[in-house]
Amino acid sequence: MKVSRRDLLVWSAGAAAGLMVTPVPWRVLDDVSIWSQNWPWIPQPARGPVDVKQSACTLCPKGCGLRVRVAGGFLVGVAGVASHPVTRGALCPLAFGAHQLNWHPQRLRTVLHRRSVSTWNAAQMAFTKACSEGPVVVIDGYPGRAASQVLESFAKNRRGEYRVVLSAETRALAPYERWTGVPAALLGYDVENAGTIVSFGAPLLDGWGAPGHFTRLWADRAAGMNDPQLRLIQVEPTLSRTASRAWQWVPVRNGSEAVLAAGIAGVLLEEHLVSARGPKPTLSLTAAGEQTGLGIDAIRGLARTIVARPPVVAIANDDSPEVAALNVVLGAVGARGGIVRRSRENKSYLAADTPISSARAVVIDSSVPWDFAPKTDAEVFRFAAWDGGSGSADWLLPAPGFLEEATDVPAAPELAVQSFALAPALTKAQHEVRSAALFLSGIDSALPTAEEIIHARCQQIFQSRVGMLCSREQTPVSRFAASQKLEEQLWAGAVWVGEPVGPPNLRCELKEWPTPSTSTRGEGWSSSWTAPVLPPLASKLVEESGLRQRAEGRLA
Amino acid sequence: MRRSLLVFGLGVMVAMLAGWVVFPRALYMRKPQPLEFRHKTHAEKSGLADCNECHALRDDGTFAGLPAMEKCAGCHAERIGETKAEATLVNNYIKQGHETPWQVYAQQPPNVWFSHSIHLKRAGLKCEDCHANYGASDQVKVYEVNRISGYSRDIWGHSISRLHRAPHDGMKMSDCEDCHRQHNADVGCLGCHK
Amino acid sequence: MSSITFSDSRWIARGAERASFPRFISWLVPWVIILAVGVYAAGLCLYYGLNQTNMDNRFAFGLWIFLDLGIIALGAGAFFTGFLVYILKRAELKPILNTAVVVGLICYSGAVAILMIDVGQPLRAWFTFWHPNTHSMLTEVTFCISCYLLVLCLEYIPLLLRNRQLRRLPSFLVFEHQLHKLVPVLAAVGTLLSFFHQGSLGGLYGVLRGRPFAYRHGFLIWPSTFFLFILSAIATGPSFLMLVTATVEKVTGKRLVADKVFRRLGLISGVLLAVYVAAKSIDTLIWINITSPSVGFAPWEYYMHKPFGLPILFAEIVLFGLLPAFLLAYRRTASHRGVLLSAAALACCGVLLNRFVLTVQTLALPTLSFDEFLQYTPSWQEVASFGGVIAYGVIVYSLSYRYLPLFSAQPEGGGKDVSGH
Amino acid sequence: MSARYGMVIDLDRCTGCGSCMVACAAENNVPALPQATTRTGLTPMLVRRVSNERDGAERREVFIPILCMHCERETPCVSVCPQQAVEVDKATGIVMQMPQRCLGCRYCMTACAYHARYFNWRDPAWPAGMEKSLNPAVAVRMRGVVEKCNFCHGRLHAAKEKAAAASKREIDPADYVPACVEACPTGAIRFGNLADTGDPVSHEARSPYAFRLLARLGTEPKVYYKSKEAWVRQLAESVSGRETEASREMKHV
Repeated sequence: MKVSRRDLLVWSAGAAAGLMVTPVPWRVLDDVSIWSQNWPWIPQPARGPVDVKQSACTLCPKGCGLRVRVAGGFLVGVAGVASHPVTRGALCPLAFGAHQLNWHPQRLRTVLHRRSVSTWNAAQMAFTKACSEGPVVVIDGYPGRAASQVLESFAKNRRGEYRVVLSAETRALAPYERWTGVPAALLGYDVENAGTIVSFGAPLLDGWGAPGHFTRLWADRAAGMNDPQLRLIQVEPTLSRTASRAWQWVPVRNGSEAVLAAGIAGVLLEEHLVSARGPKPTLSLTAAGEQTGLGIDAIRGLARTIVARPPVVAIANDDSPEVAALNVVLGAVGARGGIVRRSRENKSYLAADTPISSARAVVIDSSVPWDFAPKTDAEVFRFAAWDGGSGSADWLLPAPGFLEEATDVPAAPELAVQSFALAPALTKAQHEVRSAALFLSGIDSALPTAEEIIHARCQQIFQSRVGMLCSREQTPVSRFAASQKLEEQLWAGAVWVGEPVGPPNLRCELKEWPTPSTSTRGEGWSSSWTAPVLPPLASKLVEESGLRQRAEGRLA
Repeated sequence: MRRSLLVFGLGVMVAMLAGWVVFPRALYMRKPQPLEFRHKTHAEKSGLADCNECHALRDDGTFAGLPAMEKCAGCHAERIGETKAEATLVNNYIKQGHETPWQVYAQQPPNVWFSHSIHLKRAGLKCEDCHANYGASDQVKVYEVNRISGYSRDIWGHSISRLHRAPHDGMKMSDCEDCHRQHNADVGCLGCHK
Repeated sequence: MSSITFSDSRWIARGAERASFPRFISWLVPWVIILAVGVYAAGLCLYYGLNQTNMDNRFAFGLWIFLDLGIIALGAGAFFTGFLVYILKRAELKPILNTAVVVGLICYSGAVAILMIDVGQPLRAWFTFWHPNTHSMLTEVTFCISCYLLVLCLEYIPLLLRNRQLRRLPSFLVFEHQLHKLVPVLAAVGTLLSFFHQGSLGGLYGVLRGRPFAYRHGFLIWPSTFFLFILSAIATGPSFLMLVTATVEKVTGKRLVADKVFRRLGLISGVLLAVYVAAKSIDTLIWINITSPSVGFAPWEYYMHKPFGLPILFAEIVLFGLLPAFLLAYRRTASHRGVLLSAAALACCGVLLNRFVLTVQTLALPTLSFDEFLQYTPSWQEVASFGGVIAYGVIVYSLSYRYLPLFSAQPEGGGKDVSGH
Repeated sequence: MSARYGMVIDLDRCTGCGSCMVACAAENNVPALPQATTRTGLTPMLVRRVSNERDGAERREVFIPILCMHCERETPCVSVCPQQAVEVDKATGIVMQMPQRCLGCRYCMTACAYHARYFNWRDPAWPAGMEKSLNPAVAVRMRGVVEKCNFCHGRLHAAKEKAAAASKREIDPADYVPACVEACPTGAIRFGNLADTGDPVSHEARSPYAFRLLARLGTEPKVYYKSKEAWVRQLAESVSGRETEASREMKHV
């Protein structure tokens, strides 16, 4: 029998009708939508247990306490440690995305020589050669660590120089070093006891010092109060984050902060608003009122407001002799609530931005801000976990990334007391990395290892019997039976906090008012700490919200 | 007219055959398990009758699922018995320190959050209530994966129509919902979704 | 079959004279190209996702939703004419019934197609039928539109089967006659469905408590926009039919429909439009004086952002409302074909403007006091797929016109008997 | 028994650092896509900078974190969703967004007065290897669906599981703290149970300085704000409710 076209039509009609009462169309519909819920190209987090561990942030020299979630040997989340005596659970916005930094596309994965792939051996040979030819300069961005000591002793052994890139907070304390003889790195601000803080452009609420240290203090004592216990007066040309939240904002003409400091000091002395005898500023009040654009009365008023609630301290954004002199006039140097000495020891550093002469090799630790480039014809060996792009180093050497190496954490630059914490490594690098310290001890076997130094520090703290060990509960060091126990607790996330250095704390000699300073940051690199890269999630703060702007390695 | 009816019916027949017989076979792909494993033997001979012996809850309440290699290595560090599976286990996995790449029958997709502790401790369910008496089985059953959705066949259940299913057959969301409804334990979408 | 390549006369109704096949093709070509581009653009959106559009988190709805609302409003002529002819027994409107069906089919199928591109996960769109949220206006819309699309297809089939070749198959003829008995029922069902989804399309915005510009109090469960949309749709539907027919007449250079039909349509359109304008005005007053203030928004807020000033409101109510209503209804003006048609055009613009305001201005306006007023320009993909739908409409209509007896009133070969009456 | 979780955000304490935004994104596996802009980005927690529109020393600014307000009454996004992808959880009062159910029609986004809902305009992606840093507690969403703040449901799950493991019925409030709350360096964001009058947060919500954005819409949002500055409290109102240059001139018209 012959099949007609009509039969075919009818047959397929039947087939279609029949198919409707089979699972085919319905299962396909269902499974396809399930497929769309589990697209294979959408990455999904791994299954398995999640551990919570404590460590400290090593991205910048503030050393905030971290509570880190770890799954399968990888970091999957970062949070603050509420019991941390300094940061009290706070972190900077970047830290919350830091666990993704180790996977950053700009992660430095191989040794680069003049931007072409090389090996560790080649780097080592090149470095030994350079060392044999002349002195070496080692530059550190995070002084006071065990690793720093390794770097320093290497330089000493080679009759080279150990130099330090100081944080903006520390540089702002430099004038007092000149006048008191106490190294800036050992000075701090006793903000806990201040009644009024006059900030000359210092971003007190926006990354100044350890996050959460001052901001939390401000929030508890100043935020939203009509008559706060802590008066924050922000002197700044533009309405910065800090200015917008301050108790009072003083909009001065750009660059006239120093002039205002002089003006205020003048009024204070003239009206005998201060007991302390200080040097008289050369600048006349009228001139100050003019140059700041505030007018005489405003400055007089400001001076009176400032002293209305002592103790008063002025905080500069960077090395500013005038602001420092104002503090001298205010009697804030060495006084409660002012600029205090953090430790009795005496250790000063050679600033990194003094020109380098006659060195054959320059080693730059990974803690040094990326945009710092020494002017030298020596061969530069730059350690870095992330490749910040530009930068004139001959050698780029991959250093451990975020929480990839154990280290110790000295006090944050602005603190009034010493502190010490340990940051255990919580994950492994996926490629061969070496810190500068490890690299150098590979060359000079006589060097002490960082582990030994950390061990010694713990011994030292234990023997001093000074201060508290702060974890969930606080234990006086004197309570500890063995240094072993103390060290264990430190590795588990506890933080040691020292005691304030009793009076006589500082003695300051200043005869006449400092000559007007020109801009102190001339070296062409930014004053505040800069990372080579930002965590990808920083885009939430910048591109996706417009809350902030990107400024190489920093948030403006 | 009768002829067209016949042809029409033929069409229906063919479709039925394809839909109910061919399709279910075509939809799933069989994947072999890496090893021959006998729950029964472990339960009877090795005194691991209690599921928790191997499929334990962690301290934070999360469920460990299949035991990790060291658990197996506890007994199988060296070969016990002469089976081929024993050899593969010891040589390919324990000695190498690799986890056994089991195919998990009851594996739910990444967007599902299922808490064994809540169902065991709060709801007082037994393992068998959902996993049937698999613990007493004498060999590993074939693992079948849905070619389109990538789910294990146990999620939909073995009856393709889901009309008269054996108890414990199927772990679809609707199955969870039914049980939750019966025990009026409404938890909302994000009660079970990540 | 092969003969088609030379001439398709076998497929054209006997006696009806149509442009030569090449000429017809050359007419289609540009539209086919536009359609092709549209399909490509739509493909991009489906493959790469909606980042191909210029919509964003604030402008979550864009050109496409406006298109949907617009063409569905204009397509209302379909169900409304059916309603008039079969339910209200207005036989004189029969001539344009087929056109109405085709136009309706085009509008609704186009709208559904665009919706499928517009949703982020088309593969899961059927969830609405499986887990419907009965409180959502969108559920109502989805159900009604898809059902009504089905109805339209059923209404279209008998028309299709009246093609000269297809009629050769006896069983088809039988089928067609059976179906034809159904048509009145279909019309009734269609009317019901359409009333609801036209309404719920309005409700879509009226229920937006979070968007005081669109939010309206209502009767029963429906906000006032529900009823306003029905009114405006049935008021402009006939006008749009007029425009379409007139355009076809222009293109083909044939008189297809008697003037009295036009005038009748105009009258209906005009009267309804008048009613709509009245209702709209009352609604606006209530909204300005009660609804909006009650949620803390002073009405002037909505009009302080250019280009969405008060002129728009004026245009909506007077220029595109009152004026055409008068021109369409008043016998003196309506008797001028030119005036009648331009009035119809105005009416259609009016309904489009109304849909535009509701979709775009609603989203452009700030709600939080520190929000900014936003603007958005569609990407080429959006515009292209928009154009694609238009082209699709033209093509389908052209084919239908060429091969199917659309205007049964035409003195064309077998026109009468084909209609089955 | 049934909680009503909510927040009180003290705007006087907020310094606009943005920690909450990053912590939120990290907790919920929100991708950071290079193509994302302020209009197409995913910021379930979004800090906005608002000024009092004055100049010179008069000028004040405030930072307002915007997240899903978890409206309690006639929740706009819930009623509009055609396929029940959004619901108000009976037990917690959390407005839940279910991406796997969502078909991406974006109707809920047009319904939200706070623009607190975000659409996945493209597939999420991370630089090679970075997917290993994703939070196991939250599933990654796919392109074409809407997402928003769920009050960190991953953390609620963990808290429930912990309670169950200890055979407790109720979770320990200390175990359930959303990421943004935990991250805030000044403690400006407080989270708690508004239904429990003993809870400090429900107490703060009743403070004379507390207010809610667009409260007059009548949707009973469960996110409260707090400020001692009058002009900040005025921001809660619509433009017309607030004294601004624009409003003043418009009123003359």
